[in-house]
Amino acid sequence: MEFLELLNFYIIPGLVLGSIYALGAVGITLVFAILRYAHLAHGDIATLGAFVAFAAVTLLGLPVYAALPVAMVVTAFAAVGIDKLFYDYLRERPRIVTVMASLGVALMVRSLVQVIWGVDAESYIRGIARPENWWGIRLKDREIVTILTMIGLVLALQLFLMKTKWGKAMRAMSDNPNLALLSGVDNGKVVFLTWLIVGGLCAASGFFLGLNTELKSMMGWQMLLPMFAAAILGGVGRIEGAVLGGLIVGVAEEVSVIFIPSEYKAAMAFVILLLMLLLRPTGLLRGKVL
Amino acid sequence: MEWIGLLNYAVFMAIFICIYGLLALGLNIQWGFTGLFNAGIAGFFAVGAYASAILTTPEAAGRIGGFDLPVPVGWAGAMVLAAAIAWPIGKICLRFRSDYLAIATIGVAEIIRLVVKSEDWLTNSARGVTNIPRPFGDLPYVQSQLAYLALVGGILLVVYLLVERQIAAPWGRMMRAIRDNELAARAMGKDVPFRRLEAFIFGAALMGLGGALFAHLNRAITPEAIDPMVATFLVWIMLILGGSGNNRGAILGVAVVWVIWSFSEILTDQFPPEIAIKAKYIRIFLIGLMLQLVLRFRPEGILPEPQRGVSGKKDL
Amino acid sequence: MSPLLDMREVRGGYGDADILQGVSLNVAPGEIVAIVGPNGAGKSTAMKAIFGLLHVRGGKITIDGKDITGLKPNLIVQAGVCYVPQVDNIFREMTVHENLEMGAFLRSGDQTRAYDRVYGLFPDLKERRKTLAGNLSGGQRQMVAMGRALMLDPKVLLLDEPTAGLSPRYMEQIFQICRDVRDDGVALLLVEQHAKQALAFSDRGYVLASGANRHEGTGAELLADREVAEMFLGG
Amino acid sequence: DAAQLAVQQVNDQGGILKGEKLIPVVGDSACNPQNATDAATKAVNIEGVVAIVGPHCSGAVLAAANSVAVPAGVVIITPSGTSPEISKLDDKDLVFRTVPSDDFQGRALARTLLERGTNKVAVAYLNNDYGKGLAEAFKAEFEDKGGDIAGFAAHEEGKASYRSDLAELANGGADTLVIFDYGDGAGLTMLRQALENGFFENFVGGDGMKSDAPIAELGAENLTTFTASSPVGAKSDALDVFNEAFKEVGGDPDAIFVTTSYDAAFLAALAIEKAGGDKAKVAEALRSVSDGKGEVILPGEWKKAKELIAAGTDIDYKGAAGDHDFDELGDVPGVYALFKVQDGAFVVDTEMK
Amino acid sequence: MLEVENLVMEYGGFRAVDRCTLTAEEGHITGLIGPNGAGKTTLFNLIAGAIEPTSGRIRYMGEDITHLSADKRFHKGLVRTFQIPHEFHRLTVLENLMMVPGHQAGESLFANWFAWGKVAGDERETERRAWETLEFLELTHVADERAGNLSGGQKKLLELGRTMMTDARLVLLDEPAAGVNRTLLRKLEEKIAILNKERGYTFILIEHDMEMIEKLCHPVICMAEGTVLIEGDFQTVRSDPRVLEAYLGETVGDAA
Ligand SMILES: Nc1ncnc2c1ncn2[C@@H]1O[C@H](COP(=O)(O)OP(=O)(O)OP(=O)(O)O)[C@@H](O)[C@H]1O
Ligand SMILES: Nc1ncnc2c1ncn2[C@@H]1O[C@H](COP(=O)(O)OP(=O)(O)OP(=O)(O)O)[C@@H](O)[C@H]1O
Ligand SMILES: [Mg+2]
Ligand SMILES: [Mg+2]
Repeated sequence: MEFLELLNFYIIPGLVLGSIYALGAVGITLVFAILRYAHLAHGDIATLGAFVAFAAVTLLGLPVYAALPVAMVVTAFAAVGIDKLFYDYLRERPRIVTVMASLGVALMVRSLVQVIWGVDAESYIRGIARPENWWGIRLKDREIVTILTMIGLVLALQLFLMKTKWGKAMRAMSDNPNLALLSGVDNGKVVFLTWLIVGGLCAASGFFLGLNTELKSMMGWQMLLPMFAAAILGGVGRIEGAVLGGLIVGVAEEVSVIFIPSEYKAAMAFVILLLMLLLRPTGLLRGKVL
Repeated sequence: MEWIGLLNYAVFMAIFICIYGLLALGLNIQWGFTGLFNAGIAGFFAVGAYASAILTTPEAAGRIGGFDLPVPVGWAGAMVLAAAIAWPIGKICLRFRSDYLAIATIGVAEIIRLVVKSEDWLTNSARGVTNIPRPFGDLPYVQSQLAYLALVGGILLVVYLLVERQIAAPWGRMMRAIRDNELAARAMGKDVPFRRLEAFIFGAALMGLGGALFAHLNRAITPEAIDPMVATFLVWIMLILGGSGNNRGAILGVAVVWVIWSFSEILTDQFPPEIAIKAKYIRIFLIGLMLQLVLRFRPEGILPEPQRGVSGKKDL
Repeated sequence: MSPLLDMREVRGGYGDADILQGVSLNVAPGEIVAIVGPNGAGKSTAMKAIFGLLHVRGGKITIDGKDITGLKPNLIVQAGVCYVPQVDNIFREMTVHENLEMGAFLRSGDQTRAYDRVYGLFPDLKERRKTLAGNLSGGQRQMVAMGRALMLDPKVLLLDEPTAGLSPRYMEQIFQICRDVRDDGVALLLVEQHAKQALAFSDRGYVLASGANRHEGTGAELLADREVAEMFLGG
Repeated sequence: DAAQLAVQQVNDQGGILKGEKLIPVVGDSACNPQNATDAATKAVNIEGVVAIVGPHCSGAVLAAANSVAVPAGVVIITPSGTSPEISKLDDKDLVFRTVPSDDFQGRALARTLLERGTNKVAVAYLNNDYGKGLAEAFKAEFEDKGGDIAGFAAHEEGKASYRSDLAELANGGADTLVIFDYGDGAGLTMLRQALENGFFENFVGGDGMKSDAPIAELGAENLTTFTASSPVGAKSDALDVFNEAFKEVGGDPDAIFVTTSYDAAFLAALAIEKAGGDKAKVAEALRSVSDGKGEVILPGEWKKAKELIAAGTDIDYKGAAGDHDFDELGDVPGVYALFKVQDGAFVVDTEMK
Repeated sequence: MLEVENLVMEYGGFRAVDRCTLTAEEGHITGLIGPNGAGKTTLFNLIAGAIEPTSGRIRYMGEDITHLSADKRFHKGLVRTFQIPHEFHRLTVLENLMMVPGHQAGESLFANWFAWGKVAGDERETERRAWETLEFLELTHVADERAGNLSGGQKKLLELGRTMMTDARLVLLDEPAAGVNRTLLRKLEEKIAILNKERGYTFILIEHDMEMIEKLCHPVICMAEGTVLIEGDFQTVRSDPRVLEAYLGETVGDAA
């Protein structure tokens, strides 16, 4: 097979898909590291984000890319609200209870989307967009935007976590929650910030999935498992790990078609994951806290 | 006349409750008593359902099988195969932290689902296996339902008694000890990895049996039946609602969830058809909400785990 | 002198059971006070009670006359109390410098002076400011832990067994630092298993047992008390 | 919903039996057998229905028929369960469908393509009973008649990208892609990505692809090379009558399974009427009201039918989707047409045989 | 009875136990003292099999047990207690004791279902023994209490009680006196002595309580920084200047 073909039809789609997974996986890893549970509603909150953007496009008539920040902000506050309503009071309980609660939230958010927007496929831009040809490399604008925005958001998040006071507080909380409290960190505020960020990232990942394909009410749920695989693959709690994991899962899914029957493509994420757990349970980058 | 129908329906629901009761008991052994986060129930359910289906169906073109064996052999085969699949999975995955075990088992279940869905020679892939014999299936509808209920109910009862016996026995005490403090259990001479594997396999075998009973109830098994939502998460919801660590709670949880699910449908059926379409989603919303409410107000489940091992000699 | 930190008849515990059955103690400005007692006496619990990590069901805790009973830990830090727990007292995945930054979390403005002070007290740390705290030796970790607490320039510093798991050489060093900090005007309340050494340089001491006060007095008095020595000092 | 229209017409025109109303029971089968059996049991026992119209997915039909309808002796007429597996059921002659088996459609499509001179194609199908059934029937016939299948691959639904799948299929060198999937599901994504990347020139879909979603989402102008097969009532008066009526209540007569749903419901009503409400006779009555002998009844002609039945005259329903002369297996022969997109809607391109 | 040879335990470069060599004689109560962090508990963990050594060998009754798993060592009569009590907190006190004996019939799934009589008989015997132990430890009044609700001292007693439910030969006691109330401690000392004399248990005892060490132990080994500093009878060890400096501190001589 030609190199360009491999690049155009396997690697690039893989990277775009990987970027979408990465945005979700970063959120999952944040929740895992700071709040310490597996958040099963992640995919459906991403769906919500995608549809909020859709509403912004259709109802407010915003240009597509302008809908992204709107969706991120709205979803961020929705995530904060969900935390306040459904997770907050379970914080002292065994974690499994919160995991179950997040499953309940997943069902609720999804059915809400289905009631409001229906179950039909929708898209931000009607029609199709053919890729540009850059010296043989075929790329669409929206793909470039997807990858660049992902990189931009993750870098911004990294900078925030590394440089700002509240970013440090979040890292401290994920490192040693009790000690963070003793250092004067208000854990309520950290949780609030975490959900704000996680909600925003969720919306971005849903938005880009919708942009590159269509919006469907089940889209997020179907992304949940690859996103979890990416987070664990990269080492739980590692932002850059989640990005790396997302990209690997994305590319592996696409490239796998060359080697295995394509109906098993969906299993690729898990095969990688199981291998990873067998060989290096801590993930690619040694995980645990931020 | 109406109440006979209701009764018939109750019989059907009881059969379902018994089948899911087996799944919930299996999960209770794994999670409730041993602390193993198995999120791949659907996988073992599928293995059991298909194993029994393949063993007991008559010859069919294009796939292995046609063994046409008696149903009990099929059920035993379902348990054995589910256990056999659980063995390597447990061997590999039980060393992980509970969240990792969850993800790993989800992954395994997903791979099983894809195999079931894609392999013609094994499972007739997406079309599923039909013509599965059903015990007492030749009787008239009502009698046949009742007979199957008796059969399934009997199995559940036997399993329940076995599990209860086992939990009340030194085995259960040991498992609770392992769950409480693994390090100390090892220091007290308990082979922790082996015991965990044992519980995992035992639970998996029950899930396999549940799958088999389901396949024979429907006389057909298709890949849609092993969707994680109805075969994994639903069982988790049932167990957590009913009370993990409590076998009666587990079965009660199954009953409560099915009854609510079912009756909410009867309710939404009364809506005008335009809304009835949306009602499906509203129902799912309500199920989610109900889960939240129970978690909030009864986080230990309807029947919490009992305090076991009280000697009764306190007053001596 | 009126006490800086005052704890009166405090009762409370982790769950429903009261671990503290009425503990009273106070610390005056610029004073080192030691708490000694057997394991499980409630010494750490008493410290956690001050820091709001406990269900306090009775009694009153004040700082500078201000009631802090039942406040959240982050608010108590604002009142000028710092606490170095017995275990798990550093952020392992953050650098030494970031650990100190977390100490100064509540302070705004330029912290150069505070850093200089801490690095002055612990020259070892200055050298290793970019190292992840988790890679430090036990003694250095303890220094990071204390440094983190000192960053806030507290009025009272609570140290829970600062010498636990340390070699004697480090133990001496930590005790020396305690005296230095006291000389800087910070009041110290410390729990110690090395009770004899601790009492030797403490201004006053309390003996706790079974969640209640058993004895109190100056360090020298307690050391001289035959009963105390026999029962609690391994004498 | 078209079945709703049938119910409404029946009730408006005198109701069923002695003026009783036909009450629709909206079962929620959600495609999985657990829910399907639950809904069917409820319908049979609690609501006491004597015939079931539905469920929608073949897997659900199999479960509901096997464990509830057949043992309970209730007729089940599915308007959309197209799996060949349904024909094989040991059903005591209780399971019918108004939609032809995928087997027919796949074969018909294969023949039509070959006739049109397309003899090399790649096939992408959804990995479920629907996609697989169609794809295999298609493949068998296509190869049998000398066509060349240059790529044949299943895919899972809900993935975000199918470009590598498409690239793999395109490697076979075919310029026509046959997609057996749903137009508002993965099929849409696939069609979009194939168009955007220029993987194939021509696209052919099964009836699942004949949905509004591709037109709405991709734009009619991009679908000039897209055709989809779908069962049609052979251009008949019956179809016109139905289309008229359905448009009147705001429905889209071209949507998938609309005509079959209507026919299933209307047939069920006729059979119940004919059987006099006796559950045991419904199956027999169903065959008799549609066996091609007797006075012709068109969609909506309930009143006429009721009178004729009362008079003991033989009737024959000619439905919107076809004549519905059930064979021994309870299947109907398919009449299909190949549709293309024109002016933002599907129009018949070629009749298929 | 027990020989430890050149044992090393590294934690990411840090040697918690460093080329430690020592022996314990059958029938003796060997005292193990040393400053915090000397590696005493780590040594116990190694001997009992909770962790695997980086290098070195452990021989028990002539057999190399260095790589044996913890549960197998238990069945050879090598039992340990924990410095921080590791009770099974949701089990009752009685159950904490009853779960201890190895190879109970009721621990097999199949015996529970098919050999009910044997299981029941076994249980009666175990329960009898557990009550005996509770009486011995004066814990009968809390038999049905969840072990997690016990006081620190009671937990320590429970730790000791578990060793009595076994057919132990070598018992490793990690600071059994810490947190135990003084009057009880005196009884504890008596009990250890009785177990040693009458049941023939061999003990290794970690303690910071010098009185207890003095009363019970011969010989006494002082560890520091992962290795043995000195071994001898109590008086020799106590007056050794290195021990005074590293462990007891300068003031201890006078206060005692
Ligand atoms: N998190 C907790 N939950 C419940 N009980 C606890 C908890 N922490 C400590 N305890 C109990 O509280 C009592 C007092 O414990 P505390 O830690 O205050 O003792 P201490 O005096 O600090 O002992 P040490 O010298 O060993 O540090 C003990 O009986 C202990 O078992
Ligand atoms: N899991 C571990 N990882 C890293 N270091 C460890 C670990 N366990 C113990 N250590 C270190 O090994 C050293 C020896 O610990 P150990 O518990 O054996 O001391 P000890 O002699 O029992 O002390 P004490 O008298 O306080 O109980 C300590 O410095 C401790 O910090
Ligand atoms: Mg303490
Ligand atoms: Mg120790």
